[in-house]
Amino acid sequence: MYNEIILDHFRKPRNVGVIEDADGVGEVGNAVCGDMMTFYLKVKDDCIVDARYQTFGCGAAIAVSSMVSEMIKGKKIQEVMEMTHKDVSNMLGGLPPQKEHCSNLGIDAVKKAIEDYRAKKACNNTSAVQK
Amino acid sequence: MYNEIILDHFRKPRNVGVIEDADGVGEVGNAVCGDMMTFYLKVKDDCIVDARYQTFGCGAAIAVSSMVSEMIKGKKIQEVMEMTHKDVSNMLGGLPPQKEHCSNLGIDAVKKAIEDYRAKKACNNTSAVQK
Amino acid sequence: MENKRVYFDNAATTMVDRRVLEHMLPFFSEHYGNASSLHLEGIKAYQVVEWSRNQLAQLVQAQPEEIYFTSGGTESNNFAIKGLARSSKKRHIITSPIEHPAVLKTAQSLAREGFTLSFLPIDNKGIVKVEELESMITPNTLLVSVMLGNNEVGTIQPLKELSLITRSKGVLLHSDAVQAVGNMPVDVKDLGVDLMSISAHKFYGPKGIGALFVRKGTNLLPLLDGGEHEQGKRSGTYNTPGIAGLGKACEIALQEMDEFVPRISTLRDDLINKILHQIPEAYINGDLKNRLPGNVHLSLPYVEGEALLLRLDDAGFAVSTGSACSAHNLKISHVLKAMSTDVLCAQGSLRISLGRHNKQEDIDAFVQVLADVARDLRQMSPLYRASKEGDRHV
Amino acid sequence: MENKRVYFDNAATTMVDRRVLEHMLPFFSEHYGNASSLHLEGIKAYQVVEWSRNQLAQLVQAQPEEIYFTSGGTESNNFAIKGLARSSKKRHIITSPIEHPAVLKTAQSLAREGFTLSFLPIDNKGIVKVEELESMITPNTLLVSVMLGNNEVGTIQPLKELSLITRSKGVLLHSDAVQAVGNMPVDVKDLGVDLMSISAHKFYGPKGIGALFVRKGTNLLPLLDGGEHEQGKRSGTYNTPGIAGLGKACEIALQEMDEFVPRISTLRDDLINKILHQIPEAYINGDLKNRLPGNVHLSLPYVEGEALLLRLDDAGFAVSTGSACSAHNLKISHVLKAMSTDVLCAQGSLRISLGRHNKQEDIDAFVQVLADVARDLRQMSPLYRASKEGDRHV
Ligand SMILES: Cc1ncc(COP(=O)(O)O)c(C=O)c1O
Ligand SMILES: Cc1ncc(COP(=O)(O)O)c(C=O)c1O
Repeated sequence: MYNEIILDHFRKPRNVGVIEDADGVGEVGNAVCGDMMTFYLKVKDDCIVDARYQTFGCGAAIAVSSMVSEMIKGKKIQEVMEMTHKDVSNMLGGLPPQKEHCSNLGIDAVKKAIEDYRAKKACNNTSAVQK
Repeated sequence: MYNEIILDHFRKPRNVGVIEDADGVGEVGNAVCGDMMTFYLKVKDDCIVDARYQTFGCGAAIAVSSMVSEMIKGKKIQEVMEMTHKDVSNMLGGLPPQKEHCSNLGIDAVKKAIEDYRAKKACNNTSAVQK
Repeated sequence: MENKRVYFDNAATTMVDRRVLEHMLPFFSEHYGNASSLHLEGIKAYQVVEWSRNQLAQLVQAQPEEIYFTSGGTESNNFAIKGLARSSKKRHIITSPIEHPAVLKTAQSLAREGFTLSFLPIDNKGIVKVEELESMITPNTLLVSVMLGNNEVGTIQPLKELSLITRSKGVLLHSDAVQAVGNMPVDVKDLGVDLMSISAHKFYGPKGIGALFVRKGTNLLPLLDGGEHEQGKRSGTYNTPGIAGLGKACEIALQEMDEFVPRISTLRDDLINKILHQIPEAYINGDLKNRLPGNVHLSLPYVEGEALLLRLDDAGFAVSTGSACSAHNLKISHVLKAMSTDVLCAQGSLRISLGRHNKQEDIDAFVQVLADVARDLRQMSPLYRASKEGDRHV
Repeated sequence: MENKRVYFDNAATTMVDRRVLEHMLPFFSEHYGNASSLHLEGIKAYQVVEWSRNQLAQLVQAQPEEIYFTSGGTESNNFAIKGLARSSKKRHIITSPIEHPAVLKTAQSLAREGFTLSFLPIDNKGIVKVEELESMITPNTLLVSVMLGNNEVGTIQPLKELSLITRSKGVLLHSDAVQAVGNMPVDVKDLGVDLMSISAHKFYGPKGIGALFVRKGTNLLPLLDGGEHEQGKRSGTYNTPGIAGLGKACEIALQEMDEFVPRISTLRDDLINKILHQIPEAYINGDLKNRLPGNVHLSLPYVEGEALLLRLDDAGFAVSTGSACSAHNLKISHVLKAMSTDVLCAQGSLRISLGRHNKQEDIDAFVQVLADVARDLRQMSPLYRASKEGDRHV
């Protein structure tokens, strides 16, 4: 069912983990739909300097989160915001049709984490101004 | 489908043939129903001294005619008239259900031949009286 | 006794080719996984399913997604006809009177549910009258089902011409190609059929496995509901050894078609000629040209088919009576009846179906024995005597 | 990698027993005749069909005439339910929500034709509530269909108690016994079923062959119309190798039942105990006593079934996720849902089905690996982290 790229990422997922003092955290999915992903980002100069995640889900979900973590590391936030689930699926050599939705999850979680980072930054800036 | 007794009679039918100057001839069946049998009898002192037949039909029909020819040879006409198709089927060790009707044919042909013999005899007697 | 047998009943079923069996063997006790399982054992099984689907698609010039595996020709015919019937509001089916029981009885069972059946007439060579079709089609007509190669008299039906009509009328065309596929070139695109039934055991594959070709976009409901195998159209755990065997049989058939067809057709024509020359009053049923490569179907008046068969069996030749039907009590074949065959000829009919493993010497030996058996049985037939005396008993 | 595999997916399908395969082999390329043919080749084929019919009849305590061969469990279920539905005027069917899709989807397809379905409730151990049945039966009820052994959680249903009710109400009882027959003692008389589905590949026979038991006097229409095989109830050229294999599998099952059941049950209980002791928060689904000898069905909260399966596959163990269903997109098993299993448990469920070839050392090795895999996947699960923090994400 899965190609070798997917299986490799599933077997040895890269960058798994939690960043306790993350600049942005994004979570998508839930247990009912069978997939859940939490992405943790460290950002410096509009650049993603570290990315970690936790994933509950099938082989595709795990491979997607691993691949996404590699794709975004070192990238500018603007570049990442332009990435699509198709890019992820392509990098993985194609997901089985019934697993395509998993590629959405990865990119969605990262974008949520970036929004969280921006919201926090906006908030901090406001605080700074108020200070 | 057929047991060894039937197959033996089918493979080596006894008493096949025609008696040109038969005392009685009986024919049953026709080509449409797929079976046809003609029995030829020689009778002496109310006893069947020779029996021959021709048969068009399946393995069972041939085996039945062969078995009937053996069963009736040397028998009193009265005895033969009391034979039933069940006797034939029993002597053959049992016919397959869809072939049971073949055992009727054999006994029916012989009885027809006996009737023919009786009719001819009655006729000859009448002729004799008239002579 | 057995070691000197000649098998001439290849239209009933064929010997599984050794190469086919070898290809099947690993899937019994080695790669025995369920093709729907995600583990290694499952993946190995899945791969052979898709490999075989490709082989069959190539053999009949279809797309792999248009192939649905079934348990054989009977299921394929039932699946096609009932599957269409239950997915449509149209209530009229046209078929032919010379179809295999798996089509005829299926159509009749739908007739009991309220469908109307019409039968395309047959000429006395055993070929449907194409020119009658157009006027039989009504707005209520769902389907025309006409076989490709007849299983008794071996005639090949003009599917291409039929499909020109069904297409122009917007009616579906199903063909029972169980006798044809693997035994002659078959191209679903060229024939123009929308559905086509296939069975592996008729071309050196295993029994219990077949397929239905369904042209993309054709709507039909499953006959076997369940775990949603085969795009949800045919459920049931994949019979992987069977499917592997079907695939290999297709591969071999495709490779050897160019050699097989002329060789077997030549043997067939030689057998026909020898029978006509050496056996008095023998008659060949069915068109001599539009004919399955291996089919010889003859009538020997004055004798009965089963008796002939059993005598030939004793002499080491496996043949069939005219009808391969398993209903032993059905005496006269519905095919011969539809062809208006004389009753006497229909009773004494014999099907000799040649196959991959038959040789010239088998043909020669057979004609000798057949001549003897025919003489012998005629000798004891009251109908023969009657005919020689010019009598009329029939 | 392959040579160190442990196969724990015997509920999906089993390895064909070597003795079974040996019994099948001659019918491919040696005694390859059509069992309906009258010649020697046909008779040899016919004999094995009847031998196998007898073996199966003995295994389930039926009469040989009550056994109809099919292409497997899916066909048997479709044949039973559709065959009854089309032969009766009654329009109500009662089944259970934990049936195999081959029953559920069949019932649903009849519902689309106008049948009414009712579902017998299930308790949280996965057993039907017998006491509810009587009040569900109406004068319009044709059939109750409840499986014998569940294919996911392995529960054994109280058929005997159900049949007391169906009999007193004059309603027919069908049971999908595909998981049970050959793997535990099954007696149609004792159970009181009127129809029962059987599949050979679940007990070391080949795929693509099964049977339906139909109690004498029960009226049902064929699903496959055609050449009138099987008393006119199921047509199609006999799959003689498959049937031979089914027969041999029955013979072996009967001979070894007394040894098989206690041995496998002991392994099963040992595996259950080790899992419960060595893997935190693991949970066994389904009644622990009324259970198929080889079934272990567990939930591992916080992780997902497919990921578990693939990791175990990499480690050399073939298992199944909770549902053996081939619909890959169906995430939560309908069986676990009917048992009101917690969603988190349902997602991380695993079926380990033990079979004839499994050994104690396989169990011990497996528990080690399972503990590692569970720890590993939980480590990366946001749900696990959340639960340890006392958070509520679900
Ligand atoms: C023309 C034709 N259709 C259908 C069938 C049935 O195929 P199967 O025996 O695979 O069910 C046969 C042979 O039996 C056949 O010759
Ligand atoms: C309970 C149950 N019923 C029916 C089936 C279907 O049987 P088959 O795969 O032989 O069609 C299966 C297995 O797939 C099963 O486990």
